[in-house]
Amino acid sequence: MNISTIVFLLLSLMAVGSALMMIISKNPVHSVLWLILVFFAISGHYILLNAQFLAVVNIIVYAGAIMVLFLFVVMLMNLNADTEPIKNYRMQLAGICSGGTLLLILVLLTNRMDVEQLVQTNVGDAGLIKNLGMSLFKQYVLPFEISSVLFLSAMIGAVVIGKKEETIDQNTNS
Amino acid sequence: MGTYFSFPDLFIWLPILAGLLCFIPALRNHGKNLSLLFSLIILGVSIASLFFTNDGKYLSFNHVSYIWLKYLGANYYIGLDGVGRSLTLLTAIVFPLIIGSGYKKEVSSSHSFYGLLMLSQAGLMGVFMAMDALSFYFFWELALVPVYFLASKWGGEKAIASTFKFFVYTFAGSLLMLVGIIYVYLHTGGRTFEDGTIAPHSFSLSAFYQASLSVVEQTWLFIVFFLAFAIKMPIFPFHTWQPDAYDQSATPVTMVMSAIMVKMGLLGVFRWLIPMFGQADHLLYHIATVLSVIGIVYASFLAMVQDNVKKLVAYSSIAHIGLMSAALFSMKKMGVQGVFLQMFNHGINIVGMWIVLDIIERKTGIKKISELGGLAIKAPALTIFLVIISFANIALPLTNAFPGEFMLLNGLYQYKPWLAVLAGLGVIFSAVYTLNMIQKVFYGTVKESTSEVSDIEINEKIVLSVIVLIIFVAGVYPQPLIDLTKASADQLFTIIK
Amino acid sequence: MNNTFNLVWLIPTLPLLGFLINGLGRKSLSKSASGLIGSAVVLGSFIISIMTFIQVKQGHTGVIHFFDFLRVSGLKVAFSFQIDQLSSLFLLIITGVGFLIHVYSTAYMHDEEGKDFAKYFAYLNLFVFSMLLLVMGGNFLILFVGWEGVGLCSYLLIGYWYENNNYTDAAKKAFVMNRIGDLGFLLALFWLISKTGSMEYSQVLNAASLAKLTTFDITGITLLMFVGATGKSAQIPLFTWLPDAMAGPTPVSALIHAATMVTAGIYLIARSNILFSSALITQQVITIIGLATAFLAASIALKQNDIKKILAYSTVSQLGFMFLALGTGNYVAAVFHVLTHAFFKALMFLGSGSVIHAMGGEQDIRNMGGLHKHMKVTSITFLIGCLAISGIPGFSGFFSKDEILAGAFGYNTIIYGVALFTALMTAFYMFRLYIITFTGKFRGTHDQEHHLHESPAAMTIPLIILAILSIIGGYIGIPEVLGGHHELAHYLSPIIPTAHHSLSHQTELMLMGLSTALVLGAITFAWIRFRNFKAEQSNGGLSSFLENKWYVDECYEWIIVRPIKKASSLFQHILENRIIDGSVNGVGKLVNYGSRQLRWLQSGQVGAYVLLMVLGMLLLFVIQFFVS
Amino acid sequence: MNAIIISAIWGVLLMFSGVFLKNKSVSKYLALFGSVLALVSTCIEMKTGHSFFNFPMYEMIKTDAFNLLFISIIHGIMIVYFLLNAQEITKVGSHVAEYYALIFFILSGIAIAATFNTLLMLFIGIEIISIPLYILTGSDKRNLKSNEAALKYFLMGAFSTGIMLMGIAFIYGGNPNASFYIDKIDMGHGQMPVFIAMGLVFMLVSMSFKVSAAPFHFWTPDVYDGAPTVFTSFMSTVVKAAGFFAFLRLFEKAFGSMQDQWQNMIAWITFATLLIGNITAVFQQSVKRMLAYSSIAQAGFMMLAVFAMNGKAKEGILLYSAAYSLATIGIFGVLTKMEDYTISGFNGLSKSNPVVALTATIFLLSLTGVPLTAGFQSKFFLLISAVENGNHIWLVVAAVLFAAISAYYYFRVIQAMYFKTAESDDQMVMQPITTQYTFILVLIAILILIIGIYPELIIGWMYR
Amino acid sequence: MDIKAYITLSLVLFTIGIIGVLVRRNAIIIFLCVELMLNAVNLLLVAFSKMHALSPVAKASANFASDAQIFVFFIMVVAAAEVSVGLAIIVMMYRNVHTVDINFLNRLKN
Repeated sequence: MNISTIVFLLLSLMAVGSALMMIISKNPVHSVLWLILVFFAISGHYILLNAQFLAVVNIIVYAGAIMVLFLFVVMLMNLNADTEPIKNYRMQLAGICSGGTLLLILVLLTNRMDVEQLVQTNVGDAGLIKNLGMSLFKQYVLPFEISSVLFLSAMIGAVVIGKKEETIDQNTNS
Repeated sequence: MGTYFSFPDLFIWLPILAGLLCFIPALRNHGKNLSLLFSLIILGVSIASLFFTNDGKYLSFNHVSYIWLKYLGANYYIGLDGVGRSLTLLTAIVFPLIIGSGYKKEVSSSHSFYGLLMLSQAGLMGVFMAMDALSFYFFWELALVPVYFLASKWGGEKAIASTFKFFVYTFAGSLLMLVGIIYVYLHTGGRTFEDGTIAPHSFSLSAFYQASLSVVEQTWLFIVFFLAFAIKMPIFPFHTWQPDAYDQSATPVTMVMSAIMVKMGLLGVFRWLIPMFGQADHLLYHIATVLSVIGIVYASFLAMVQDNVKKLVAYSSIAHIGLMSAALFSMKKMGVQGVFLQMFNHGINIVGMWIVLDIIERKTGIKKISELGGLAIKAPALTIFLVIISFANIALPLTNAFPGEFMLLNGLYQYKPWLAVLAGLGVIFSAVYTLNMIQKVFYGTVKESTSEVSDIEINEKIVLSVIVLIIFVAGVYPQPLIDLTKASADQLFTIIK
Repeated sequence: MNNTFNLVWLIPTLPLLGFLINGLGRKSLSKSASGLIGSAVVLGSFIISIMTFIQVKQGHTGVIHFFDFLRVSGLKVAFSFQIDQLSSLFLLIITGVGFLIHVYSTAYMHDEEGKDFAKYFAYLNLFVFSMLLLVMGGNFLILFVGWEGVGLCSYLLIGYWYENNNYTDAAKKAFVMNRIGDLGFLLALFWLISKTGSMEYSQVLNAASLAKLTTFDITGITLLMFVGATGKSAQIPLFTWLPDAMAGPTPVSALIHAATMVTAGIYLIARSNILFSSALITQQVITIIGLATAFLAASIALKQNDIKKILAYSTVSQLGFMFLALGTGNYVAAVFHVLTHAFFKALMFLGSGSVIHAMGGEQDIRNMGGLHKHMKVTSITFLIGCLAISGIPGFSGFFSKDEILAGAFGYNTIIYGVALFTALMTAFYMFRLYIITFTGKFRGTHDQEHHLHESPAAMTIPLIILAILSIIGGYIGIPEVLGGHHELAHYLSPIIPTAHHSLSHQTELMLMGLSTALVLGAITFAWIRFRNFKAEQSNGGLSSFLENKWYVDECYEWIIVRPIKKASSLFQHILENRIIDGSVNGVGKLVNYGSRQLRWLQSGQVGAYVLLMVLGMLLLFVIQFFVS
Repeated sequence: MNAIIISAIWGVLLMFSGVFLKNKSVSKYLALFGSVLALVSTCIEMKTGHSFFNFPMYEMIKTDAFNLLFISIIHGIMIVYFLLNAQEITKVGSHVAEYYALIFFILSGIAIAATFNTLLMLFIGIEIISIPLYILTGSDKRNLKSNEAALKYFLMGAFSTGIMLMGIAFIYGGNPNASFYIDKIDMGHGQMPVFIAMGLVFMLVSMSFKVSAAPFHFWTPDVYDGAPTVFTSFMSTVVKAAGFFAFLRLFEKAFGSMQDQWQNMIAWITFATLLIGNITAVFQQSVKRMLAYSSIAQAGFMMLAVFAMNGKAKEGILLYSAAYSLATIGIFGVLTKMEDYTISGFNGLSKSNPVVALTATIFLLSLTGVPLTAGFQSKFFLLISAVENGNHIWLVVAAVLFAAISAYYYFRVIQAMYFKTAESDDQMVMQPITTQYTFILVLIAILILIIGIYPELIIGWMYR
Repeated sequence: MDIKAYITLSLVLFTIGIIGVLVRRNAIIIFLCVELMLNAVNLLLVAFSKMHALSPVAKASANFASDAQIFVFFIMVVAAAEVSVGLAIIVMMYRNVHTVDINFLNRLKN
């Protein structure tokens, strides 16, 4: 029971707990905030695994940019707590049951792998920016370039979808 | 000369050409004449082909083979053997009769009607001549499609439904057969083409005959192929599409179906099924035979209670086909040769039957036996033709059907006497319902339904006379037809040895 | 083939020619022309038949081969004629009697309009053609061709007046019943082929081929052949068509249903006697059936009032006698009786025809009477016929019938007794017919009475000829007892080995005396009974039972026809529509139903979709990891 | 490689064309030219064996005759697609150039998905295909159905992306080579490591989702129904074909030699897809929705290729892509011009537009798989491959029986066109169409027939 | 640390994400849950990379274990793009129907 184990447990607790809070909290704004908490926890894990670059990126990109974007949208729609007036219990029950079964099965399967495989924590240079940068711009240059196409299309998409259009007509069948 | 043209080519391309010509807008109004002209030319060709039957000398006239899908091992291979000749002859004879009998009748958008008719002829010819499994399957389906459109568009009020039933039923059967073909194909040996390409397997008929299949595999494949052919023929209990389809379709289409299309099934059985699966469990052959015989009796029973004259003929046709398939599956040489003979004669007779019924329906607008009567007074010539044709239909001696039926029953007897007895019951019943029909429709006093019926037109007279002529000639001297198909029978029995 | 027979092909061809001319030219030909043609062709073949007969008598026989009808996988069937004693004899009967009847018909059918008249003669010629084919054929298949051909012609001629539904019904009945018999015949042929591999008489009907056959085979084949014969020759159980067949014109009845076609069965069995004599069981069956038929028909004939019906039943009865003879191995007697019966029964039918002609279509004898004074020739010839059939010594019937009876006696006394009794009944009902019809006073309507007249010469001359024949016809077969030496038997001996004569001459003479005496008794009884006949209603159960022909038709209706009809409609409605077609359509319905149900999976709710996806994923995990 | 870069560049080009050129028709011709260029360059690459652009890519993608042939087929189809649908695309909304740009981005994504050699490239490729598709689906913004379809598609798509990533993670974890290269995953024969097996299931789920195989097909009918018809015809043909190609490539290269351990799942998925697709299509009244279900049914047939995974399967998937895409684009091309999208809306089409009716009949026959049409050949090849594979023959029998059922709903349209008559003569069955539109339809029909008669025109290239 | 711990953790997070997708009807929340799933995957990938870093093949190349982390990086990239598009779509929807409740997406069914 060394220190890293304790840290791991704490972070895991935090991640799972806030994840749960995210899906059960009524107010979307709260959900977003809880999710950000989850991200912090995960970043903590990254640091524990000595993947500093990802930890940083996770905070900046995810918790920073993306989640803020979410918050903006939620605010802009000023969705408040009672956006889901009627609850469908059967649906929720079914969801929870099937999700639980899935988790059960997956964990069972994971334990089928009998050999003990350890994870390198605190040490190791795999996650250092230097190495990542090296391989990103040498080996992974093609996907790096290609992902620009992805962003372009996303951008166009945002334009095409986002620009306000005039009147809606309910019934055209194309 | 054979390098420039060959009979199989002509049999395929002339009808297609005619069919396409009919669709040319400039020629729209001449569809009838065009198709009649071409069908007569084709008849001439097929008669000519009878003089070049010696494959040893005229191989290039009678067999055409092009490389088609060389990586798959499929050739476009059509050829004429004995049975092929007799069936192409039948097709070539029947189509002019069909077109001629309806010559005076006006058809809506006739160009497409006759165009499709000729296209269907091409498909049928192909089925009878195909010597390569893939070509066979192609033509098998291509014969079906035009007939589907013909039957649905120019049919009775329930035509669309009944024809679609017919289509889906046969389509399912043939798709099953396709699986069977593929299975056999994957068990054939390799094949080297003229240009040196080597295909892993081969679709050629001979390769299919030599496919290495275990007894169990053969048994399963037998079932698959049998289903396809049984639906096409049709054999009891796969026959239920037929009466409605015959009843609902326009008579020319019905003629094509009943005179020629049903022969596709029989041909499939003896050119593909039996030679390939000779080692299949013989219980299957027995079951097939028994089913056919049951079909004879069953259909005769049903024919006796039909009030719709077209359905009556449909059921009687089921009975006849049943007899043929029974003789085929019982695999006695006499019976098989009888089948070859009878396939031709049945085609002629049933066409005659339909022509007469069509005339009646046209003149009175009635298909119900109970509402007709006394036609003999109004239309004596028609009556005489019908009486001759229907007696040919019940195989009276000196008509064409007799030698065939004699051989069929004889073959069946050699297989199992009690089956011959059952089939014989069918013979008796056929007399009963045929005579019933004659009596109710033609004899008796004139009813108001038939009061202003006139006798038949000249074109119908010609057509029917031709049929009657064939009936008697083939009845008194059937030997040429038998000799024509003898080789095929011998070949069949050498293969399954 | 020796060139003495180079005209034989004309024998059947001429009638065929007549058929074609009359058939095709029926619109254009005048009545007299078609009648002339019709009769002339038959006369022609009659003449050639006589020539042939003479040659055969000189001992020339042979098989004339034209072409191979079928040549397929081991079986070779020639289209050939066999000219020998038996066939030439039948040729004479058919063409001779046929010719007379043609001539008779020209007058009898005179009221028909032109094209029907021509049609009639066309049919008649066609019949003669097929009958000739039947007897001349060199093998069983050609025989079968003719066999079915005559069936067709009888169908056409019975239904000649096709507007009357009962007539066409009768025609249908005749054809179908024949067909049933034919099936038996066909099966016999198949059996024969499968064992001997041939159908030629020359190859099948000899000791060599017999050796190939086991007793079982022979019994089976002969029995099946006999089934065919019962159909054609109107024996139990297939006899009921013959009385109905009287719907046809009277000359047709005379030709087809008395003289020629119905004897085809006898011809068949006589032709293949070598088979039958070695099948004891079959012979017994034939004996019983023949006797039963004879008795049954005779008993029915006692109470009939339709003149033609009576004759019809008597025909059935006489045919029964012939089969009795065949059964007792007495083939010559059978053939002999065929010959004589052809004469006197044709005579009587034609006579009845002229009566009906005179009575303007009236057929019920209760409305006749005293016709003798109006139509002498008919009456006298008819009387001769009656005498002949009842077997009065000196008339043809006597010799043949006596021979049969003698044979029966030699075979079994009881059978003889029954046969004798039947013979008495025959005499009784024939004279009942004669007395009621020709003696006494007229019972018909008034205009019928003064319309009465003797028939024209074209009808009377055949009557006279036939009358003469039915007197002298018997003298070709005088038994040794009466000092003759059975010409016929000798003539036929190459085909039919002469029956062994077990009886001593005394017994034979005694039998003759007995039968003659009894017959005379029967006749006198009839005279007393019907001398002054009144049309009285039937009395008592038995007579009504007989009037209704033992209810045989009704039985068939109930046992065979009804069940078949029931079964057919049952098949149609239950099996066909519900089960087979139902299951086919059921698939379609199932697809439609399934489609309607599966649509609800597509609920439109993203949540539901994702849930189903997750469930699917679970399922896949289970399949992959937990299903071995 | 050529195709990837050219279509990416062309996407950018078109994007700017929308900004600078106001004439909408220009972008159409640009697009046409672009796909022609891509096609030609790909063919050249196929011939010469190396592309114009060569910079170190560390085998992130790998090209061979097979996938280059596939890409050129795709671009060939795109030419036809642009020819037929340019006019319709302009009708969808105001951002015509952007639509074209997105289509070209998708094409470059397709090229990536067809040539990927690492799971990373697969992931990126699929995302490049998916994200623009979400947009195209929602591009008809005035139409609520379109919006709804877009949102549904997006949510479920994102979900399936998560699944796929989980699969990739597990595969990576279970892979002793610790590599994303698909050819380094295949262990050869022997028991699969459990992580790889779990990852395989996840991948199977997500790929099945992309190719709309049951039970992961639920988005398909709604999205195809809601999206603008032109884009439906695009995503139901080319995109789906690409999905299958990626599916086949992944499972062949990564798990091919362990096929016997996961074939059961494929068999069941195939069966379920055939069942649901065919059966549900029977009852549809709207032709568009019927075609959506029929595309599921066709997917079921294409699954046979993944099931069999042998030489004939490759040829089959090529033929199927060509045949199915051509026929579907054609029938959608007819559909876009119809006044009424229900089946009864086709009544009497043979009277008013005989030629169009004829072509539509050929398309439908091809979809049914009647001989002489390309549809038959493709089904035929896939059946051969499935039978050759040898396992689960029952699946093949089921497949052909369902093919027979498919005749049921395709022929309803044919019956409507030929054997039924419009309610009233004055009522328009079809919008007026230009002659060249008809001409292009005829062209497609002829193409279908040619492929149907001589399929080695296409697959012959694999033997060069 | 044992890898199983990490696997379990990320699986738990992943499943929570799935359950969220199943039980919530607010489109934005569902989207958040998807993001959670992605992050679970990221965590797992990093864990695996560190696991492989211990494996013998790791000696083969220097930046060996970084593959997975680069992959994570790309996942983030893609996620960002996805978010921009997704939010745009949601906003468009909201403009038209003034709700983000997916149960109102039921024009397309059957």
